[in-house]
Amino acid sequence: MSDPAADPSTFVVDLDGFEGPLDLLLELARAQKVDLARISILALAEQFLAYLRRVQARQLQIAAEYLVMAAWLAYLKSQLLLPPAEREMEDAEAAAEDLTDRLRRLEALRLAAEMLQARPQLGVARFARGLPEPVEVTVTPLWRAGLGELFVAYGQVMRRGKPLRMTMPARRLVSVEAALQRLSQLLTGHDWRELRTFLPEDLGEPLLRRSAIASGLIASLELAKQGQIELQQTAPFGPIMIRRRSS
Amino acid sequence: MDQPSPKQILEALLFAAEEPLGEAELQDHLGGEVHVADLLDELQRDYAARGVRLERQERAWAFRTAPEVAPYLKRSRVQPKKLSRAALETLAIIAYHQPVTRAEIEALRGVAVGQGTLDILVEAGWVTPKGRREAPGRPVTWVTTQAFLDHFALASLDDLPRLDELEGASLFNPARGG
Amino acid sequence: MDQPSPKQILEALLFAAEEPLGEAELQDHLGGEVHVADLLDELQRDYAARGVRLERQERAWAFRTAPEVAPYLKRSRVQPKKLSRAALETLAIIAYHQPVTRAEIEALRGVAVGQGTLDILVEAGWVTPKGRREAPGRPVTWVTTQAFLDHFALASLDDLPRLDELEGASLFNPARGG
Repeated sequence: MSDPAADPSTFVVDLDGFEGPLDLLLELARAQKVDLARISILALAEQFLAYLRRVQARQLQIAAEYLVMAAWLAYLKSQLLLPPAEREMEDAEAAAEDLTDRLRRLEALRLAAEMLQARPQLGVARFARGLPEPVEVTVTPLWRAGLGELFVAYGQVMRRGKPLRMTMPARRLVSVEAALQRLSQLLTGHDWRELRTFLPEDLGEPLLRRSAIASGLIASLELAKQGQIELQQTAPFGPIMIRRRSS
Repeated sequence: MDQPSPKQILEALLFAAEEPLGEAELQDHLGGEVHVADLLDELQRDYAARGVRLERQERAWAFRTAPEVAPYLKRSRVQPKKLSRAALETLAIIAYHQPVTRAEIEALRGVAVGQGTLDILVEAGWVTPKGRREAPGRPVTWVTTQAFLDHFALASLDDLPRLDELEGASLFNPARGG
Repeated sequence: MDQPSPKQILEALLFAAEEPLGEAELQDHLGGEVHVADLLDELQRDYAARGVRLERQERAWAFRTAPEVAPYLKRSRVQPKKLSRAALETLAIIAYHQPVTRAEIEALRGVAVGQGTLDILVEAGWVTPKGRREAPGRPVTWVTTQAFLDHFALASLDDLPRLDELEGASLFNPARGG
C-alpha cells in the first residue's frame, strides 16, 4: 500500500495485519535494521505515532490498545526530550528500556513459535499407526463399602418403613382473581390514587396482608396490560399510583 | 537429514497405511528402479522374530502384531468401586434378615430390586443364593458369605449391631444426610 | 508356538496402539519382574535406523514414522489446517511459561487473547487448564499436554530451544530482514 504523501522510506502496512501495538512496534523496530539493544525508542515512538496518524487520515478504525500505546509513547517521547531535571516521569530511560525488553521477549517468543511450527508435526511429517489393533481391556471392579455406610443404609431403610405423617395447614390468601375484581369495581374516577388504598382493610394476619399486596400488584399490571388503567411509580420502592385510563 | 532408503520408505508406508497395501501400488509409489518384491521379502525377514510381523494377504501387505503375542496383549485393570445406595441397602437387608427372598427385600425397601444390584453383590462375593422359601413359587433366599464377614471385619453375624443400638449411636441422625 | 519374550510383548503393545502408552501402564502390564525402562531403550535402539521410530515423550512412548521419510509418504494426505499466528504464539507462550494465566499471555503479547484462540488449542488437545494461580481472582492457569509433546515430536519440554538463547540470537540482524 503506497501513500504518495508519505516519506517513501517509511514503513506502511495495513493495521489489520498486526497482532496488537507491540507487534506493530516490533515491525517498525525491524525496519530500523539495527540490533534491538541499539534501537532508538525515540525514533520508534515517532514512527508509531506517524503511522497511526496516517491510518487515522484514511479514517480507519483504530483499536483502543493502539491508542493507549500511542498516548503512552507520546508521553514517553516528551519526557525523553526534556532534560532530566524537568521530567515528570521518574525514570524515562528505564521505561524505554522496559519497552525494549518487552519487544525482545516477544521477538524471542515469535521465533520460538516459528521453530515449534517447523518441528516434524504428527500428521504432517510423522504418522501414527494407520491400522491400530484394538487391545482388549478387561476391567475387574473391586467393590468397596464401609461398615458405617452399611448401618446407615439399613437404618434409613427401616425408618422408611414407618412413614411420617405431615399435615399442611390450609392458608387463607387473597387470590389474584379476587384482587382483579376488587380493583375493577373500586377504581372509578380518573384521578391518580395510590394502589395501596385499594387493599382490603380488615387484614390482620401479616401473611394475608402480604398476599393482598402481591395479588393487588399483579391485578393492576393485568389491568394496565388490558389498557383499562395507567400505572405510575416515580422512584424505586415509591408509591405505585394508578388511575383509570380515559377512553 | 539423511536420504531415507527405499526400504525405510516402504516400512513407513506400510506402518502408516490405513489398509493393507497392494504390491503394485507400492511399486508405483517407489518408482521403477526399486525392486519392491525383494524389499518386502527382506522386511518380512527383518520382522520374523519380532513382536510385529509383516503379513501378506493375497497380494496386499500389512504389519500385524505377532499371533503368539495376542494372549499377552489383553489388558486387565482392577478398579476400586463404591457400592451404590441401592446395593448398600440391599446388602444391609440381606445381612440383617437372612435368609431373605427378593420379594421381601423389595417390601422392606419399598422399591424394586434390580437383578443388576444382586449381581453386583454376588460379584463382590458378599451374598449368595441359599435354599428356597417353602412358599408359593418356592423363591430363592439370599444369605451373606464368609467374604462379607471378612470385608467388613466382622467375627460373626452376631457382631452386627441391633437396630435399637444403631438408633442410639446417632447413625440415623438426619444431619448425616443420605 | 513359542512363548513370546517381554520385549516382543512390549513391541506389539506399542505397535498396536495409535496413542502413546505410559511407561507406568506398560510396567503394570508386564509385571514387576520385567525391567520395562531398559526394554524400551533397547527397542528404541532397534528402531533407530528404521523407517519407523519408537519415540519417547516424557513418560510415554509411541511408534511414529521417521520424519525424514515424510516427503516420500505424501499420498493424498489431507493437510491439517494451519494454526493462526495468534494461536501459534499463544501455544508457544503456554509451552514456555506454563503454568500461565490468560492475563500473563496477554501481557506478553500486548494484545487480548480471544477465547476462540484458547478453544482452538484445547480442541487440538495441546493445552489444558490446570489449577489456579493463588492471586486475586484466582485465575485459571494453562499448561501443555502429552498430546502436545506427541504432536511436535518433543521428548520433553527441555527439547524446546531456550528463550534466553533465542533472545540473544541475532534477532534484529539485518540479514533476517523485516
